[in-house]
This record gives sequence, structure tokens and C-alpha cells, in this order.
Amino acid sequence: MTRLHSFHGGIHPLTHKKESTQSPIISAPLPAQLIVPFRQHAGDAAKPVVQVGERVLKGQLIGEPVGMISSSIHAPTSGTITAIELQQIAHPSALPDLCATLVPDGLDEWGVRQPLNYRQLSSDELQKHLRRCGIVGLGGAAFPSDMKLSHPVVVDTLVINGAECEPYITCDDMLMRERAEGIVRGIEILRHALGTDSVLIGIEDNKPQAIAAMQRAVDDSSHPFKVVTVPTLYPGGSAKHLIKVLTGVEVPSGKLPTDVGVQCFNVATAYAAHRAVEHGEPLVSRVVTVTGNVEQPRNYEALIGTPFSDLVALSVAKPDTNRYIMGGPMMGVELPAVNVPLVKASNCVIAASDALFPPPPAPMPCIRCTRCAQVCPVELQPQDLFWFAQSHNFGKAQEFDLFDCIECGACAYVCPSSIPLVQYYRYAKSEIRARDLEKRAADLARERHEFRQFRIEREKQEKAERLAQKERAAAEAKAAAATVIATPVDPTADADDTQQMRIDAALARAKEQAAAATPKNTEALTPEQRAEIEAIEARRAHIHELAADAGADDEPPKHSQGN
Amino acid sequence: MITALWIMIALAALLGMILGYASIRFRVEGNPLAEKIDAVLPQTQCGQCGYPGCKPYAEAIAKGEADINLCPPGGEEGIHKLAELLGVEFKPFGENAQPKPKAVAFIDEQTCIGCTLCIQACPVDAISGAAKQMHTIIAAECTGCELCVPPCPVDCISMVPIEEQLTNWKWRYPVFKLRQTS
Amino acid sequence: MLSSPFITRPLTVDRIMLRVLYALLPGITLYVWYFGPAILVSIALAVTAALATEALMLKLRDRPVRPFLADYSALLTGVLIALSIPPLAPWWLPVVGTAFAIAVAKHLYGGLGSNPFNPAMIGYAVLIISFPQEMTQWLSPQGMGHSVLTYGDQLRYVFSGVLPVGMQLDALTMSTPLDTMKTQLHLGMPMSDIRDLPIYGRLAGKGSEMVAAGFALGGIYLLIARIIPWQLPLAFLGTLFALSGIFNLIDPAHYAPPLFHWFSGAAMIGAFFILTDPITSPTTAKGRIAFGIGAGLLTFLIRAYGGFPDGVAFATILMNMCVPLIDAWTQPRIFGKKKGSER
Amino acid sequence: MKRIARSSLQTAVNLVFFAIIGTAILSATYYLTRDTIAATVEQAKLKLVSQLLPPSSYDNDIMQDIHTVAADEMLGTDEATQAHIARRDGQPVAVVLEAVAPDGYSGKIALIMAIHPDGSLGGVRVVNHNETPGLGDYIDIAKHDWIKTFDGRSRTLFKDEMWKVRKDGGMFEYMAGATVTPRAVIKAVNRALQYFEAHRDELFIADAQPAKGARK
Amino acid sequence: MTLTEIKDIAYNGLWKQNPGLVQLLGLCPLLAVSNTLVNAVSLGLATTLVMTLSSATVAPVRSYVPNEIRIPVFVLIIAVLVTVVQYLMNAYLYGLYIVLGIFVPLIVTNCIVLARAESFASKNPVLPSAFDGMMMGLGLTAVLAVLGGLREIVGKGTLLSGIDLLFGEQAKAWVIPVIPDYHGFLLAILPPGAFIGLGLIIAAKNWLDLRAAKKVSSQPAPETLPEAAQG
Repeated sequence: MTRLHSFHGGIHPLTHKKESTQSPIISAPLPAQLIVPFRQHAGDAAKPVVQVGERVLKGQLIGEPVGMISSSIHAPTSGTITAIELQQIAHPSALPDLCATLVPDGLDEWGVRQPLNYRQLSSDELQKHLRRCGIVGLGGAAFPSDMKLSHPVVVDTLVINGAECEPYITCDDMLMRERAEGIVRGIEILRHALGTDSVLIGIEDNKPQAIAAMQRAVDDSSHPFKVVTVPTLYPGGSAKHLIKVLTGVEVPSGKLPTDVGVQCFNVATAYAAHRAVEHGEPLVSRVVTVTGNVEQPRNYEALIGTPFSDLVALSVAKPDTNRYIMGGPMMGVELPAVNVPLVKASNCVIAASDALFPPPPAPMPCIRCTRCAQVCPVELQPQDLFWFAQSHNFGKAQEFDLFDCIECGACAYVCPSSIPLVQYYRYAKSEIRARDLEKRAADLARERHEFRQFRIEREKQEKAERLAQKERAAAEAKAAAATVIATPVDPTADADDTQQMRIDAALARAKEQAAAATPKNTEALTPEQRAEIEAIEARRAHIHELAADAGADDEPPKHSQGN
Repeated sequence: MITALWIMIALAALLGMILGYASIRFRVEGNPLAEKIDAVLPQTQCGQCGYPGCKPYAEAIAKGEADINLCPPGGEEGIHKLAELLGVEFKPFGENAQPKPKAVAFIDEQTCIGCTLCIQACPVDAISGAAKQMHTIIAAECTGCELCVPPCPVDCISMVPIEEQLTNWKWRYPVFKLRQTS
Repeated sequence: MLSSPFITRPLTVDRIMLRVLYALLPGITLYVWYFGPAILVSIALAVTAALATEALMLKLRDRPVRPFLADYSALLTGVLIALSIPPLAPWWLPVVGTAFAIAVAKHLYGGLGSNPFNPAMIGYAVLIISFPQEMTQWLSPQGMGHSVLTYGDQLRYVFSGVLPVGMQLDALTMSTPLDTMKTQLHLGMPMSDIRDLPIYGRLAGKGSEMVAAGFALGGIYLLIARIIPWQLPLAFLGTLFALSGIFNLIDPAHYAPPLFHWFSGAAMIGAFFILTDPITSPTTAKGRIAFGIGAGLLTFLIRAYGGFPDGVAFATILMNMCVPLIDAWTQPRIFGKKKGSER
Repeated sequence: MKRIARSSLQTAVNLVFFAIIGTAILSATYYLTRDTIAATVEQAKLKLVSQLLPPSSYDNDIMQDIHTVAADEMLGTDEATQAHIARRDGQPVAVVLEAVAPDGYSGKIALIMAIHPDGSLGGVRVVNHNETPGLGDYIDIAKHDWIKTFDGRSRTLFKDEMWKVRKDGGMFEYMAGATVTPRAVIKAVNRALQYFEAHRDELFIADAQPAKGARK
Repeated sequence: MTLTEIKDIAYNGLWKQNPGLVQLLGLCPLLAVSNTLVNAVSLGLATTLVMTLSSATVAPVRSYVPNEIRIPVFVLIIAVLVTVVQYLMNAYLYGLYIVLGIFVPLIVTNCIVLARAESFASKNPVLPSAFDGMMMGLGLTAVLAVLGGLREIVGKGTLLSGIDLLFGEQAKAWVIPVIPDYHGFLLAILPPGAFIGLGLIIAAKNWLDLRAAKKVSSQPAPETLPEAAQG
């Protein structure tokens, strides 16, 4: 028996899980059209690689990862891409994002699937495969799974998250009950890729059937995995907290679990990894709970891109339903519209009514009762953070570890003054992030401006120096000439001379400038980019030439005596 | 009374010497305040304050020559920050210095004649292009200072306000009705 | 768009305040039993003044009146002030004290949640500083005074200041047990003789010790119901007990025993109802212990050496001032951070 | 180095210049106002005494007719004080005595009183106290007339047990809630009278030399 | 000094830059002696006298004072003036001198005196400086008077108590019993009352300013035009 640890705080909201676990997972029918966003994961959006009008097969890559933290997007079924455009997605901002619209042809025809034997693959190869298959964390954060497998230090414990602590959500529960074997196989793949010995599968004690199923599957597989029953306590499903409960190790603030030799995956992610590796199927569908104010709460296996409205229609929303929540009631997002598409991170959709989720009463002032601090799993002082966020005192908020807040909502759940604490934290966090960006932009602008000033100053100096030199030379020559032939000097000729000299000086300086400017921060660029830059720099030099010519005339020569 | 006089004289002499010494010994060169002010300014280098850039404006504030409410790109928040830094009262913007929404310059490529005048005007070298060739704004480096707009002989540069997108979307400050509707 | 969470299960502010009010009932009942119903008049006056002032201030500050009146916080302030002043006080005494507490100590600082000082204690402090004479005329427990006032007489006196013919205020009132002790010690009477004076009961003042016990009972309910944190009363009463115990052991002739301190004056009501005001006490567990210890120490020092007979009110106010500092110094370690690491 | 030295010296000279002018002005004012100030101070003291003794009841210069009283426990004093003697036609009318009540509610209470040769009080005044405002401070003539109850009292008429507040069975009124303060004052006055009884004769002998600090 | 200058200086001293309400300088005496109207006004006038004289003294010598010893010299001038005032009060207003006690010599350290010497008199000619000192002093006196009057009425129910200290015994009759048979509210007379009173007065000033600003913004033209024409 593994010794369990505990964390500070936590709450016991009513779980409401029974409703949706009465019937097995069923496959949702093919919808009339699918809307597949290109940003379904943490990090950069994928880049579309299909054309409008193109026919795609199920599992065909339609968006490829861009940058380090990114993942692939695939066609969830076979059909035709009818549009690639901005469409509304499941985001609290209600702002649109780039999506592909896919009209299924009803054949559900798979493209090439390539099952692999994970034992013959290195961790690197597995990571690449998972990235290609678009596997991301299905617990909610949608972090690319391949990233979580690459780690610089030894990871000795793999924690599998089957806690599913949020009320209402049962997709992991049902997945474990019905597909335990696949999950265990997936866990073995992840364990193999990580190279760990110990595997701990944490499941909250309010899911006895899932625990039994998983235990049976582990026993059958003869892998030395441990299925551990953990007490039901929200937010026990937060990765860092589950790790604490199972191993007693606290992941340091601002660090990753791998820094303390632990990695954590959701059960659904393990299952997706299994499908990807052993069946060659990219992530095109997931299990999602449809519950709340509906006639038939249950779990569906639905294609990514299915509009939520289709799922809700299957479960039949009750007439007083007036809004929908994606995710759980504690951390979920209110949908801007019910026809936005299901994404990889969507574990649940809750039909909500004012009877089910009464709108909060008007907030009262904080009375510093610290009930929030008592339930905060991160042991923050939410009342202080609220105070700072409310007064826009962002520096202080950061000082009080605002960014360690996991936005679990436990504080707002117990607040006697009904203050929307989490919204204040989110507000403060996004303000701070925006300010950081602004600051960086300002610093960059300052640097560029200062460099420009410096350059202009240098050009001026050099020009003046050259001019002075030429004039001196000219004067000497004239003096010499004067001694030889005592003819009066033609003033116009002199002026022309100087003008010519100035032009020469400008040209020389422009060349020098071009030479000086090229080597800056171009080391990390591709040859094409370098060529481009060179071309631009050459043009620039030319421009400066012209500019210098224009400016040279009204330059008073006494500046040369400056320094 | 004579004693009092002597005491005063002795004290004055002593303190005077100390002060005279200190005034030379501890003279401070340069102005660290200007640096701090410069760090608060938005670095658009737009010159709307009447100074040729953010640094000169910062120096002017530090010397007490310029007011703190002259920087529209910094917004009211910028004034608040300056007021806090300098320990003075907040001053609202004047009539002709109102902040505008953030924007980046955009060159209409059909109209641009490639005169390079805007390139010379850009304080942060954020315009690429060459003579008789079309110019482009490097949007990531554009500070939205609008200095390139007036020199353009064909009016092909416009300021496009930065719209809210998923990448720059922010959670709003929670707002509630204070009075309950009854 | 609203942010998550979408479900809440709060024990709302008004319910918290209401439970605190319930918890005061045993003490008030015993008060009436031992000292007559004049206190109820005081409470009614103070509560009316509190609600009226609250409504007026909310109106002036352009805030919604109804939700704030319904949170019972002003009401609680009124009751606490009434309980801390002599029951036979003229009608304007609780009114002035409560109005000052609500208007100045609460609303001028920003209203509920923003006041650094406990409004009830500020109200009390203002009264004892401004009207020391009225504030020392405590009613003798029933049967203790030289003459007894009927209920009707009590009411008449409160509003008109007229006593029944032939009756002297002197004969009805006396100083509090703490005050008497201080005076007698001053005059050189040893503690053992003082305790034999008729106004003292088994533990402390006759009657008042039972009232204190009633407040303690209510306090224990609040502790069990987890309305108030345990650190504050424990640290406060513990410190008071320990300090008075040590001094009593060293010099029993000049220092009262610990239980006397516990059941005299505002120790019990202070420990459970005043120090525990969340708005004006620290937010961290360690901070609360520090706060309680500080308040206990100050209370004992003021009682033993200060110019006022009881020190709970001033100790509370002084410690209220230290709260931001205490909070800053006792920030707990957060998840995933080492103790004492850079914030 | 030389520059620093010269600058220091210059600054010093400058400051000295201003100091001299300032001191000169101050000295001038001092000499101009000195006499007036001394006269005013004396008058103020006389005014206080006049509250205890009608100026018509004596004809000597009581500011000059002084007896130095050594510190005494009975008076509550811990350093020598000056008693002023009032005489009419050379005969002693009263002595103005300082005393201290050490046990006020908030520290010492300084008293001044006039005692006639027969041991009766001309009057008592509180010169300095720290009693609780509104509570114990009614002993101050500015707040209340209570202190006038001492006028004319003497130990020959009233025995020790009468020198108490009414609550303790004595003859003096008090304000409810504040008994410590009047008790302290009554006790101090009573003891001062006892001191007077013991030293009656010597108190009326003036010091050979006028006290210091007197007029030139 | 032009008329606008005079107006500006007076407006600054009495209202806009009022030392008691806006600059919050010289609070120590302000809070300590403002328990009655007479005390408050007396100290206010003493301060005004010192400020007028010090500003008038600083202004002519300003160009002869080297920068290093500017502050010491100003302090010296102020200290001399205060001591002179103290001698005079001691000699001719003894009762008041006793009541105001330590606060008369404390005028030396009253920040507002040095502040005006430093920020105005050291940059301006004699006449405007003296006028500025006087106006600032009167501004302070006005605040002191309001505060003192307020505290006296609330605390004692009278006005002008202690007037005899200034004008002798016969002035005792001048005391106005504003609220007859008043019980007294000690808090107002004690130092906390001063803080609360000052806070309320500052609030009142801010409220008046806000109201004035609102008025101006709603109808800007008539208020501003005549002044501009004058300039």
C-alpha cells in the first residue's frame, strides 16, 4: 500500500457524477459539418497544410506544428474542406480563431495508419510520432505530450492522473471503466518513452468501478503499475497536487514535475497514446461528458470539431437551459455559443440553467475572513491577492505569488462575500503578461532608437571629419598653388570641389556603414533570410547615400570643430 | 551675551567648514532620475511631447522643465506612474494631447512610390524598403508613433488600430452593478 | 463573460454575522438576569443608532443601502458597544458612541472590510475618553446596591436622567470589579482583603463573572461552528492567564489571580467577539497567534499598570494597528516554495 | 585639496557673518524685553497668590518676604521650596506654602495654599496635575469650584477623621467615579496643615537674604 | 507686483496651496494648539508674523547666500525671528505665552516657514516674498481658526474662551456660550479630535474644489474670459 500524503485546503463540492455514469460511452453520429480549430493546444497554432476544396481522409494532417510548443491537427473524418477561416471557438473571449470547416462524406475513410511497435522505438522516435499524431494532454491543459516526454533529467516516477476531481465530469471515469486495457497499454508506452520504473495510477475513491477495472487491467498486463485510491478532494486532480498526494514530493514553484523526477499524464492521454502508437491513429476523437440540465446525461466518443450543439441535441437539453459550460463547473469556460466545436481539451459540456447554477449574489466587500486561504490548495493568501488585483497593484500581486495560483476556484467557491476571486486573478495575470510584453517592446524600441541615434551621430562625425580633412588638404594645395602661380582663386570652382568631396565622403561612409551594420544579430538565420537582409542592407546603404547627399548641403562646416 | 556670541560664531564656523567641504566632496554628477523616468516612458519616440524622443523628454522632466502630462502614448497610466515616481500630483492630459488607441502604421503597397522619406522619419528603423521600391512596415517593431505619416508625399501610410485578438485578449476587470435593481 | 467557478456554497457574510449575534445571547441573557433590563434599552438604542448611521453613511457615499444593512455588521457593532458601556448610561451615550464608530471608524475608512480598527472598540474608546464620568457609573448587580431600581425607573433614568425621589445615583452604581481592585490596591489594601469585598463573587465580580461565562459559552459555540479561528482566543486568553499567573505567584498581594483576569471586564467578550473580528485581525495562522499574544500582553499591562481599569479595548486598537505588519511578517510558505525563499 | 580648503573657509566665513548679525539682533531684543519679562512673571505669581489672599489683607512685598522651606515628607516635596509671607503692619497675616500630593490618579498633584497663623486655610489651588480630563480634573479651579471647599477650613475645627471624602465618612464632596484624586488632595492639604502646626513659628521668619532671581 | 501676481499669491496661500490643508506642513502646532479659537488664532498670527518677516529677510539676502549654506542661513534667520517673537510674547502676552508654551519656539521647526523661504522667498524679490509669507501664514491661520473654532464648539460648547489671555480680565465677558449647558465632548479637545477635525476640513475643501471644478467644466466660458482679459 502506498503511503498517501495530503495537501493544504481543498473543498468537497457535490460531485454530480452519478448522472452521467449510468450508461456506457456511445459514439456520437457523424455531424453534418465539423469545425476544426488550428489552435487546440498550448503554444503556437498549427499552420494549415490543406486547401479549401481539397478532399481529405480521416486522420490526414491538415495543420502542421509551428515552433517548439505546438502540435498537429488532423481531419477527424473523410470529407471536403469547405473553408479555412476565422470562426467562433470555445473561448471566454468569444473571439474567433482560424478553423477548417470539413463537410464529411459519410464514408469515414481512414488515411494511412501505421501501427508501430513501441519497444523498438527510442524515446525520440516516440516523441516525434506523438507530435505527428497530435497527441496533447486531454486533462484540460492540452499541452503537447511529446514535450512532456523530453526531459533533461532522470524521471523515476510516472504518475497517471485518473483523479478527475471536478464535479460533473465523468469522461475519464467511463474511459477507465470501459477501456482500462488500452489505457494500461498506453501507460506502458509512456513509461517506456520516459524510462521510469515506478508507475502510480491515482484515482479518487468516488470511482470504485474505475479503480476495479484499472486494477484488473494492470493485473492482466503484469506490468508493475500501482493503482492507488486517493481521497476525493477538489482539486486533487491538479497534477502537482496529485503528485504530492501520491509521492509526497512538492513540485517547486515555477518548476516542472520532471525537475523533481516525476511526470504526470492523464488516463485519456495514455489511451490516446496507445491508439496513436499501436493503431497508428492520430487524435481525431475523444470522450466527452454531456451532462447538467439535460434529459440524458452521458458520455460520448465524439470527433474533434463536432459542434457542441450536436452533442447537446443528443442528450436533449431541458427547456430552461440558458447557457453552456465547457469543462467542469469549477474551472470551465462558459461557451460564447453552443455551436462552437469540440476541441481536444473539451472533457465535458454542462447545460446550465439558473436553477442548476444560481447566478451569484452581488459581491460584498471582502471581510478578510480567510475562508479562501483555508481552502487554497497552493496555500496562497487569496484575500491579499484579491486586494492587490482589485487595486491594480500588480507588482505586489506578483510578489504574493499570483502566478502560483492554479485558478481552481476553491476560494471563490467558499467566499462569503461572493467575490469572483478567480476573475480578479485572471484579470491581474493577463494585465501583467500584457505589461511584460509592452515593457519588452519598449525596451526593444529604446534599443533600436538609441542605435539609430548613435548611428546618425557617428555618420555626422565621420562626415565632418572627412570634410575637414578634405578642406585642409584643399587649402594646403591651394596655398602651394598660390605660391607657385599667384593667380586669384576662382571661388565657384572651389565650391564645386568641396561639393564633390562631400559626395565622396558620403559614399565612403555609406559603404562603411553597410559593412558595419551587416554582422548584427544575423547569426541564427537561414541562408535565405540572410540573403534577404543583405539585399535590404544594400538598399538601405543606397538610401542613406541619397539622404546624406540631401543633407550635406545645409550642413554648416563649423561642426567639424565640435570635438 | 559675549559667550552666546562666541558660541554662535564657533558653531557657524565649524558647520560652515563642514558644509563647504561636503558640498565639494559629495557633488553628484549625472542624473539617475532621468534614467528611471525614461524606463517608464513608452519609447515610441513619437515626439508628441515636444521633445525629440523619450530620453530628452525624460531628462526634461528630471530637470523640472517639462510637465508629466505630455506623453499621449503612455496614457493616463503613464502619468500616474510618473506622478508616483516623482512624488507629485496626477495631472490630466491637456486639450491637444489626448491618448489614442494603439496602432501600427500600414503602407498601402499600391500607392507607395518608394521615396524613402518615411524610412528616414522612422525613429526605430521599423520600415524596410529602398528607393523606387515599395516599403513595408515591420509591424512587430512599429511603435505607432505616426512620424512616418506626414512625410509621405502620396499619403499611402495609414495607422491601423491594433484590434483585440485571441493572442492579446485580456480578462476584464470584474464589474458589477453597485445598486441592486429592484 | 463571467469567470469560473460557476458553483458556490458560501456561508454568506450576513449568516456569519447572524451566528455571532446568536452567540452573544447567553451572555446578554445572564446580563439581564443579574443587572436588570436596562442593558436591553442600551442595546436597542445602540442598534437603532448603528443602523441609522449606517444607512445615512451609505447614502452619503452613494452605496446601495439595503444589502449593507442586511449584512448585520452594523447591528453587531451596535450590540458590542452597548455591552461595553454601563447599562444605566444616559441614552445619548450609546447613541454617540455607535454613531462615531459607524461613521468615523467604519465608513470614513471605506466601509465594511476596509476599516483598520474595530469600530466597536473605537466607539468605546471615544466614549471613555470623552465621558469618563458617565462611563464609570456601572450598575450594581441586583441586590448588591444600597437601593434597587424597578424596571420602569431604570428606563425613566436612561431617558430623562431622573431618579425616584430620595434615591442617589451613588447608591445604585459602583465601579467595576477591575476598577475597585485598582483603586484599593492604590490605597494599599492587599489583594486578599480586596477579594473579600462584597462586590466580588467566586472568581471575579459578583454577577459580572457569570456574564463573562455566558460570553465564553457563546464563544465556544463560535469555535465549534468554525465561525472564528481558534488561534485568537486561545493565544489571548493563554497569554493573559500565563502573565497574570506568573505575577500572582510572585506577588499575590498585588496581582490578581489568572481566573480573576479571565472573568473580569471585557476579557471573554474580547477574546471571542472583538479580537476575532476578521476585518481587523491578521489573516495568517501565525499572525493570529502573535496578535492574540500581543493583545493579551497589552491587556495585562494596562490592567496592572495603566491609567484605565480595563485594557481590552485599547489593547485591541493597538494590536489592530500592527495587523498589516504582522500579516507581512507571517506570510505562510506556499505550495512548492521553500520556507523563507525569495518572494 | 586646496580648493576644498578654500571653499570650506569661505563657507565658514559666510555663515559666521550671518551668525553674528543674528546674535546681535537677539541680544538687542533680549536686553530690551528683559525687565518687562521679569515684571510680568512676578505679576503672574502675585495674581495666583491674590486668589488665595486678598491683596488688601497685607501690605508687605510678599515677593521679597521669603522663607526657604526644606524638602519634607509631610509636604510631599523632594526639594526646597519658597514660602512667601504676607504681613500687615509687620504682623504675619499668612504664609503661602507649596505642597505636593504624591498619590494622584495619574501622578503628582502640585498645590499652593495660604495658611493663616491660626492654622486656617486662606485657600488652596492646584498648580499642576495630570488627572484624567473630565474625571479627576475638577480639582482645577478652571474646571470646577470644588477646590474652594477648603477655604477657611482648619484642623482645629475639623479633626482628622473629617478630612476625608464623604464616601469615606469625611466632610468633603466628590464627583462620582473619581474619588482617588480628591482623596489625594485632601490628604496632602491635611498633612501640609500638620506640617504648618509643627513649624508654625519658624515659617514666619523671613530669610536674611532676599531670594536669588529677584529684581536687580 | 502686478495685480495678477498679488491675486495669485493670495489665492495660493489662502486656498490652492494652503499650508494646512494642501501642503500639510506645520501640522505639529496646528494639531497641538488648535483646541480653542483663541489659542489657534494666536499661534497662527505668531506664525504669520514670523513668516512675513522671514520671507522678507530671506528675499534681500538670497543672492548673497551661497548654495551650500542656504538652509543653515534660512534656519538661522527664522530662529532669530522666532526667538524675538517669543521674547515679545513673554513680555507682553504672558498668559498666552504660558498657554502656547513650547509651540512658540517650535515655530522654528515649522516646515511651512522654511518651505516658503526655500521655495518662494529665495527666488523672488522682497515685496512678493513678504506678501507670500503673509498669505501663507494667513492661510494657516485661517485653517487653525476653523479647526480651533470647531474643536472648541464641539468640545466645550463655547467660542473665544481664553480671550482674556489676550485682552485682559474685562475680555472674559466676550466668551460666547454657543451651546448653553453643554455637556462637553472631550475627544474634540484632545489631540485625536484635532486629527479628525483636520481630516474633515480637508475633505470639505476637496469637496468644494470638486464641486467648483464640475461647475467650471459645465460652463467654462464666463468664468475664464474676464480673467484672461485682465492679464
